[in-house]
Amino acid sequence: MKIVMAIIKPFKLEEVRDALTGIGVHGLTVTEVKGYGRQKGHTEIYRGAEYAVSFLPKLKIEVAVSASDVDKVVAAIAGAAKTGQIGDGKIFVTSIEHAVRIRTGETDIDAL
Amino acid sequence: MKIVMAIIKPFKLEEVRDALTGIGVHGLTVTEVKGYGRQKGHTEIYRGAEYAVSFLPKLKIEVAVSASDVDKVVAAIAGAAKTGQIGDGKIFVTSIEHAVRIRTGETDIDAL
Amino acid sequence: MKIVMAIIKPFKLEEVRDALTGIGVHGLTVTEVKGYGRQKGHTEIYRGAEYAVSFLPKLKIEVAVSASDVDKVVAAIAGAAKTGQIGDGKIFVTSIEHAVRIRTGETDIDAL
Amino acid sequence: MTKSNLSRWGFAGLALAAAASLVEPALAQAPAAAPTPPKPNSGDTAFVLFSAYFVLMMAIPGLALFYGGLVRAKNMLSVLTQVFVIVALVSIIYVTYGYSLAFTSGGGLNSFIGGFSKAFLMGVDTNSTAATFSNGVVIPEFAFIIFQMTFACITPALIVGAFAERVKFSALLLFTVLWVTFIYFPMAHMVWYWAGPDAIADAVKAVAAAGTDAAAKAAAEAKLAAVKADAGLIYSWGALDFAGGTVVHINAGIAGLVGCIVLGKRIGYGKELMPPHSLVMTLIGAALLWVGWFGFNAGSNLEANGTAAMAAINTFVATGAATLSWLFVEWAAKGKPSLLGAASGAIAGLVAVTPAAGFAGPMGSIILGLIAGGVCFIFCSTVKNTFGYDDTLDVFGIHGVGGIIGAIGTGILVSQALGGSGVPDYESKPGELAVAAYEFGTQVWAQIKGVLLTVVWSGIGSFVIFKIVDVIVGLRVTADREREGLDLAEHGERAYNL
Amino acid sequence: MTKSNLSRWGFAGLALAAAASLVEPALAQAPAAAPTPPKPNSGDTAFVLFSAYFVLMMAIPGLALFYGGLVRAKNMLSVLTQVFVIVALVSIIYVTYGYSLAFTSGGGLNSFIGGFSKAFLMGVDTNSTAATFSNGVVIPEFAFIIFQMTFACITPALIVGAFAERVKFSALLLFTVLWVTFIYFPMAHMVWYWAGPDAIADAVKAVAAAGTDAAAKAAAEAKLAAVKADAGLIYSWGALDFAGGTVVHINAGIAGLVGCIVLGKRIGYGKELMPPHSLVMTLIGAALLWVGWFGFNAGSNLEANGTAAMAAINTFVATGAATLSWLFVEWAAKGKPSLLGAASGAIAGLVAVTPAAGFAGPMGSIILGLIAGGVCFIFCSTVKNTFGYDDTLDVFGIHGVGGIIGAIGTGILVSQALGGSGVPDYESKPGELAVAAYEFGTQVWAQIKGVLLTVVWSGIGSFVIFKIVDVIVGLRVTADREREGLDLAEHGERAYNL
Amino acid sequence: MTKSNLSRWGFAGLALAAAASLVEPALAQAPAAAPTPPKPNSGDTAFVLFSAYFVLMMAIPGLALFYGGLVRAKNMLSVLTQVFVIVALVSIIYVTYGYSLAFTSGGGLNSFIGGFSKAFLMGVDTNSTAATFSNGVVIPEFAFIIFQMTFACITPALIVGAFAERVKFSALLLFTVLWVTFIYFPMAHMVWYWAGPDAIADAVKAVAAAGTDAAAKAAAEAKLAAVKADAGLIYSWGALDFAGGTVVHINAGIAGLVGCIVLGKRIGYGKELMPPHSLVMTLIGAALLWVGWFGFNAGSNLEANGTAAMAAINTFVATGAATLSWLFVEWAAKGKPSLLGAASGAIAGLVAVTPAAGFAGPMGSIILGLIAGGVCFIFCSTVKNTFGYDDTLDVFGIHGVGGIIGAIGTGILVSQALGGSGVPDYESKPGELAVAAYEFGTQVWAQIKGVLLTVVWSGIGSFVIFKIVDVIVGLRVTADREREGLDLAEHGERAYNL
Ligand SMILES: Nc1ncnc2c1ncn2[C@@H]1O[C@H](COP(=O)(O)OP(=O)(O)O)[C@@H](O)[C@H]1O
Ligand SMILES: Nc1ncnc2c1ncn2[C@@H]1O[C@H](COP(=O)(O)OP(=O)(O)O)[C@@H](O)[C@H]1O
Ligand SMILES: Nc1ncnc2c1ncn2[C@@H]1O[C@H](COP(=O)(O)OP(=O)(O)O)[C@@H](O)[C@H]1O
Repeated sequence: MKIVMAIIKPFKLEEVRDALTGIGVHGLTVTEVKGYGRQKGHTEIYRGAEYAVSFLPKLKIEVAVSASDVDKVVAAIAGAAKTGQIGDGKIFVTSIEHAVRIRTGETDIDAL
Repeated sequence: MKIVMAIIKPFKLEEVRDALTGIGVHGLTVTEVKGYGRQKGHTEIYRGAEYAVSFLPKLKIEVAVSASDVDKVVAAIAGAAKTGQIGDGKIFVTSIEHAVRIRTGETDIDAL
Repeated sequence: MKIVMAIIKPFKLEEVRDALTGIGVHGLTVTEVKGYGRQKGHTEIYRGAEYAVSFLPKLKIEVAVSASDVDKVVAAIAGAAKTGQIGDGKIFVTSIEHAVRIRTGETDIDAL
Repeated sequence: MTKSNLSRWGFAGLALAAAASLVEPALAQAPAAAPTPPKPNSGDTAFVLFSAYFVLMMAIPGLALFYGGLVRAKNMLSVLTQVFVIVALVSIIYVTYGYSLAFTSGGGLNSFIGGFSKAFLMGVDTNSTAATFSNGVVIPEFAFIIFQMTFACITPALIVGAFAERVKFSALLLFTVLWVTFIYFPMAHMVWYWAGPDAIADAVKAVAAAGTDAAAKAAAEAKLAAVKADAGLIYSWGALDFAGGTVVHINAGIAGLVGCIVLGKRIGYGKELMPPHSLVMTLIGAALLWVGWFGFNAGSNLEANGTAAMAAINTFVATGAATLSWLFVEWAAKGKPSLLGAASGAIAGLVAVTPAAGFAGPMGSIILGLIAGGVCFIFCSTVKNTFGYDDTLDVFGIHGVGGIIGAIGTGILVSQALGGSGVPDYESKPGELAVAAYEFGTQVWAQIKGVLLTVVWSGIGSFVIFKIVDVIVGLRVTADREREGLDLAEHGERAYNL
Repeated sequence: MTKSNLSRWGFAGLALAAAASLVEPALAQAPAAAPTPPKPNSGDTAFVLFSAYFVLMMAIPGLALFYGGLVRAKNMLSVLTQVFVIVALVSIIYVTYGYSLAFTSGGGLNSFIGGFSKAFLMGVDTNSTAATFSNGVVIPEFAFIIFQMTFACITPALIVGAFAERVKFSALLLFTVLWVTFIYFPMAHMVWYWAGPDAIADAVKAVAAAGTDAAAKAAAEAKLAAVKADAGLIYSWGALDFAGGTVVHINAGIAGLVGCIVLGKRIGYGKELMPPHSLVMTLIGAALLWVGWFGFNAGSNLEANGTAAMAAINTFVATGAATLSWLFVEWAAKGKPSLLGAASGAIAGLVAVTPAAGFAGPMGSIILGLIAGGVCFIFCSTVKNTFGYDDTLDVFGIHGVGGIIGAIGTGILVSQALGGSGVPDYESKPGELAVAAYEFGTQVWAQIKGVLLTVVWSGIGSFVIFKIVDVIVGLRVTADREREGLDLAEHGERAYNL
Repeated sequence: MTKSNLSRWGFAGLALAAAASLVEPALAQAPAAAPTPPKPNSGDTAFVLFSAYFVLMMAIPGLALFYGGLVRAKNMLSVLTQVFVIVALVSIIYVTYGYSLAFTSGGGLNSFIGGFSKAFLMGVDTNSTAATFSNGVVIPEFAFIIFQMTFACITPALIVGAFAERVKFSALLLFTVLWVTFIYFPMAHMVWYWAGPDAIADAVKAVAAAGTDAAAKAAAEAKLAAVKADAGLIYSWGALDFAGGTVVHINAGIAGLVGCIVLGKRIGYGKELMPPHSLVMTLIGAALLWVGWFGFNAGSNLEANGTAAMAAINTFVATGAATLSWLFVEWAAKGKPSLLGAASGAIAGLVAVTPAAGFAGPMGSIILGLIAGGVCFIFCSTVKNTFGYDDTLDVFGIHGVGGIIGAIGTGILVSQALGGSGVPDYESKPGELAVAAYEFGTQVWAQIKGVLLTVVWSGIGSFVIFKIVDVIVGLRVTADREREGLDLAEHGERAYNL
């Protein structure tokens, strides 16, 4: 099993979710994060003080999937989250060794 | 070493923490997340507009443990976080290759 | 490729970011988390009720880097985030199998 | 030397009636002698109107925020909605029949409740006037009504704090209708209904004018007795309550205590963390309550004069003293002086000075505040924990306890020897406000009787109403809905989408 | 038996002028006969000043928060800034030329607009007075000006809700300058400019005094006709508007509707979630609007008397009724009673009772509120969705629709048969306020004409102004900036850094 | 032709004393001649009371939120607690000895400070009166006291902004006690203590009545001199300060500057991001300050009349002008118009117009606002950065600088040639308020002297007090506690649990 972790632009969440349900993935977890990268931030000014803010709001999506589904899932996310403009984000894939559904105790693929 | 990552219902945090300290695990990191899965969301209505909200508040717990403790930890979390109702969440286990305690520079098992 | 995940004290963010850019790492993702560990929390009192709060605000930093850069990155973070006092946090390293830059579709090292 | 005007609100409209009845005999005798009825002046009218607006501001947004900040974020909107809708609901009830039940004669039941003669504000127009506490001074009856209305609106809203985070919204609405009808309006009538200064002066003068004619004298004396008897029960006991310590605070505090016991504790109470979700909102609420309370206390004087100004100062310093008192006691007992402590102390002081505002002096008010701050702290932190009831926002610990301290303290601090204004007397010098002799035992006993009747009336009455509502719609939401939070479960909204 | 004083605000300064002109002939004849001009009393002055402060509080922070809470967090500051800066901007415009355009004679254009004789408040000093609605009662002209000024400040701020989350800040400022100049000041003049009760009484008395001398009589009658003709167009139609239902609410509601159509929908409208980011702020705003609206409505009486008190009660209960009405209709239609529903209902009630506040009775006001709450709910939830325009914060659905309900309702509820005060008449008993005969058809038609002119004037005028502004600076921010949020894009700030 | 009444607050109680002293000789001569002392009227009383409530609302929640929103979330409650508890603390001090020190005669020290004759409000009752600025007009002394009290409560609260986020709570309380005692009450006495218009008129008339009798004339003249000399130092210099520009704003601004230098910079200042945690709270605070400031400025007139109304308008338009001024200067200089800029400009305008409110005309006030907005922007953005002191919330940059602009501007704009009201003169027409000849140099120099004394008194005095407090309890929290945030470290609470 794998975890696909994607950093995306916040307003792309609904599209990504729809793309995933479109390919049969019905579970995911979302975290609000701040991202630093090539995309340039903005300047905030409060009375005298100017702050160059380089961290931008992003969403991190984590989806646990069977190894065989990984490519489909990555493609779905990449397709839905793309605007073509800098800051669209990244997708990372890691292995998970074990999964449990707390409610039932089912494990691994059955847990997803 | 492994990282045990669990998605749980928010009000179960204290019980999970207690279960973990009960088995000698004294460190963990918690993140507020939003989960999408089988558990159904709710509808919000603001004047004319109805929103079907399918993301529910969850907590993500991450615990780094030695490989030998993983099963104990998974069992402790699964036991404490269970209500038996849909949406109780998941536990995922991944490997970590390296760990450092910033304060002391200790590494791996000593860092936990 | 690896993901270096660090839990640090919040006010150390700027220094860590600077240290990373200093060694040529120009992307990272930050999450607000709450940590539980050796560092003792505080007590909050609201009228009659006393709450021992053991979760402390921390930041989680995730940096995806090529395997060869890992040690440099870990050292940079460890150096910048250190105050020498309890609660400085941890660094964990995991493998990632695959990376994609959503904007361009570039993969793996090129995606970082 | 008898006491009268022991509470502070007049019988609206009677002033007009009295004036009218004066005109008739005068016309019969000699046109030149016809006294013209007093007219409201713009200063008092503006004063009472703005005081009413301030009392509304106490409720919304004041009380709503004070309470709302203390609950968990998932229940924020439920508290705000409860307070807001209670205000709306009671305003309609008030003009429909509430004012009439509180401030008209109730015939045979007059000791306890008024009648329906002014239902739908029948007969009230822009020329109607209401008595104040000075002879010959009146205000527009509409101004008196709106001022009184705000009191009726805020009192049931105070109660919701006791069982916040678990009450069903529909149950609360039904409870509110029943509670104001059977508990609040009778209490208001018992404490505040009387004939007004001019009616008393006229009756006393008529006795004097009757001279040696035995029959005329007997008639005049009977009339005087009737005028004096035309008052609510607690008023007639001589209990002093300047701005509503019994009617509003003890009344709400007891109802809250009963309610939180009947509903039971919140899920997780004592086990889970339930810190206030935004003390910032609580601070805004506390500050607006403080500011608005001047409308409540000084406004209860119904005239913009030196007594109103004194009531305002008393309100200010009692609050300041109670703030410091709670803060320092907490600092000593718990190690840290908290904002919530300061704000809670302020409310305790405001509650305690409410019945005393126009009767005590500033130094007496400071002492009242110091006591209220410390004692309420002990109730909220120790007594509640000992008994284990879940009075979510300490309605009993602050309004009930603070109200009782204030009610009894008023009986002491009114003494001129302690810098108070003395017990008012409208009879010995008819047409003027004199001061009656102060007797400690008598006065304090009158205060205690008032408190006891309030406790019994509100305690038993509220209990019965809670049980009725529980049978009809159920008082409490299901455990699932309580976990989810009332905002989503009951109202379909979330407070914050940041 | 003719009607006059059909709106509620007098021609400031004319009282002074009239008084002065009275003094001259008196001096010419006999010094002893010189009538002294009326002087303001402190009660009315305090009343009007505090009413003005309350209206300012409605705008900031009231309206700013009510609106701000409903937008997404990334646009919060933009809304707050818009309201705050509009108030600042219009205050300067108002003393510079706005007051003069609204409340002086406009010569040949007098039906539509005033002139520049009081530009820069020329000639106004601490002794100048303005007429009220009672003969012989005046207030300091400065008090009248500040009260009026707050109305001019809040009206354009109401409009911003219609195109929030996408308008360019510079465009909004330019729009505001043009809109108050060409839409608001003329509307204020058309509805509120008249000669005042004393001028009318004097002219009527002069006709009577002219006696049988035909020439003198003709001259006096011509003078009377001139005094009566010295009024704005809508006023002269006999349309009643106590506190600004047409000038403020319909006017802003229509401008908002036009604006949101001209600017177009927000990106993602109907597709993305756009829930209110903080209903807590919206509640605070709604509560402060409710509280402050007493300044708006009762303050419009310009005197602290029984009518002001009645206007206050009407304001209270219409709001209470509309709150309940929206809440229960929503509960029935959507399954849950929401805080936003209650708050929206309250505003709808406040809007609807605005023109009626001093004319209807309390029971009539309750009915008005019940209707406004339900109908506005339907407009905001069904009609808007049907037509598909993106009136972000329902400026049209609440202010436009509620204003029209109120304007027409006023024409019905003023009837004494329905508990109203009757249509005022300053002529039949010169020097006193009498009541004119009520004719349903005439009055309702006058109201409808007033509404129609407002809709046309504001609709066409606002459209032209939006187009001009669009050409000069562009009305809308770029899509990128809209995505980023106006707070960062337009103001360089973020609302929350928690 | 001499000037008097150069400041705006009367010597409370002296009116009563004067009246009493008039009664005695009258009785000795002929009972018929006894003049009755003036009585307060309800309009002025209501006006002053509500003005006091508004000033309290400026402090809590206004100032608390304005400041609180600007700090980081971890220090939010500390700021709120500081402001709230300062208000509570100073209210007790004020009635205990503060009022007496400010508004009674200080014997030999009378130029600098009053005495203890009214400690514990001894001798003040509901019939006591205080002078206003019109002959023959008084208000209840309790009303004067509560109004003055709110000024004393808000002034030290202004200072906390300068060293927010690092001061120890216990140190702040001790500082407050010492600062109001040794800095504020003397300043209030020096600027506002005088004999009142009636005392002066009586003395002047006595001189005239003395006729040709040389001895009597000499006695009467000596009496007049004594009455005029019975005033605070700055007052006697002829410096004009309508509502407290020196006593409140410059005083607090200088104390803040000294404080932030003595305490040193915050950890991380200039290196870490320290953006305001909630500009929404800052906006609410700014709006309530604006609204409440009418109580402060117009209320300082102590009577509800045309001058009060003019002061209110001046307050409004100066604020509007300064808002626009800061906004546009910032827009030009930094590229974006910010909400914080608009709000800061508003406060700068309010500060600047404070001393001028009743003396300048509306157009003069606009100019004052335009200047204040721009200059304060430069101080807060450029000067502060240049000198590098860490005045956390720009207490000096806004209150100090704005106060000085206003104080000196008042000396110019009071000129009738510039639309001002002219310098008041109570002597040339005893019993009436006349206007003294305006001399630019004299007046501006008087203003500058007032400013200089304030700067010196507050600068040196505050420095000494900070040092004393530092020795006794330590001014600053430890670095660890500063990092953790004062909310948890000092108060054991967190502002938000969302
Ligand atoms: N090396 C990295 N490790 C972790 N997260 C990264 C890394 N580089 C970028 N990110 C995340 O991806 C987001 C987008 O990256 P950015 O370089 O701005 O644009 P793009 O993805 O278009 O190249 C960043 O805001 C950050 O959250
Ligand atoms: N495939 C998945 N990947 C990541 N997180 C998931 C996945 N499926 C579910 N989750 C997380 O687990 C939570 C609970 O899942 P859900 O399907 O609602 O109930 P249950 O765990 O009882 O089957 C979700 O809210 C989501 O946060
Ligand atoms: N076993 C663990 N797994 C995950 N996170 C941990 C673990 N132990 C500690 N942490 C995180 O590291 C933070 C610092 O740990 P702590 O024990 O307080 O101090 P130190 O790192 O100095 O030993 C914690 O607040 C928590 O967020």
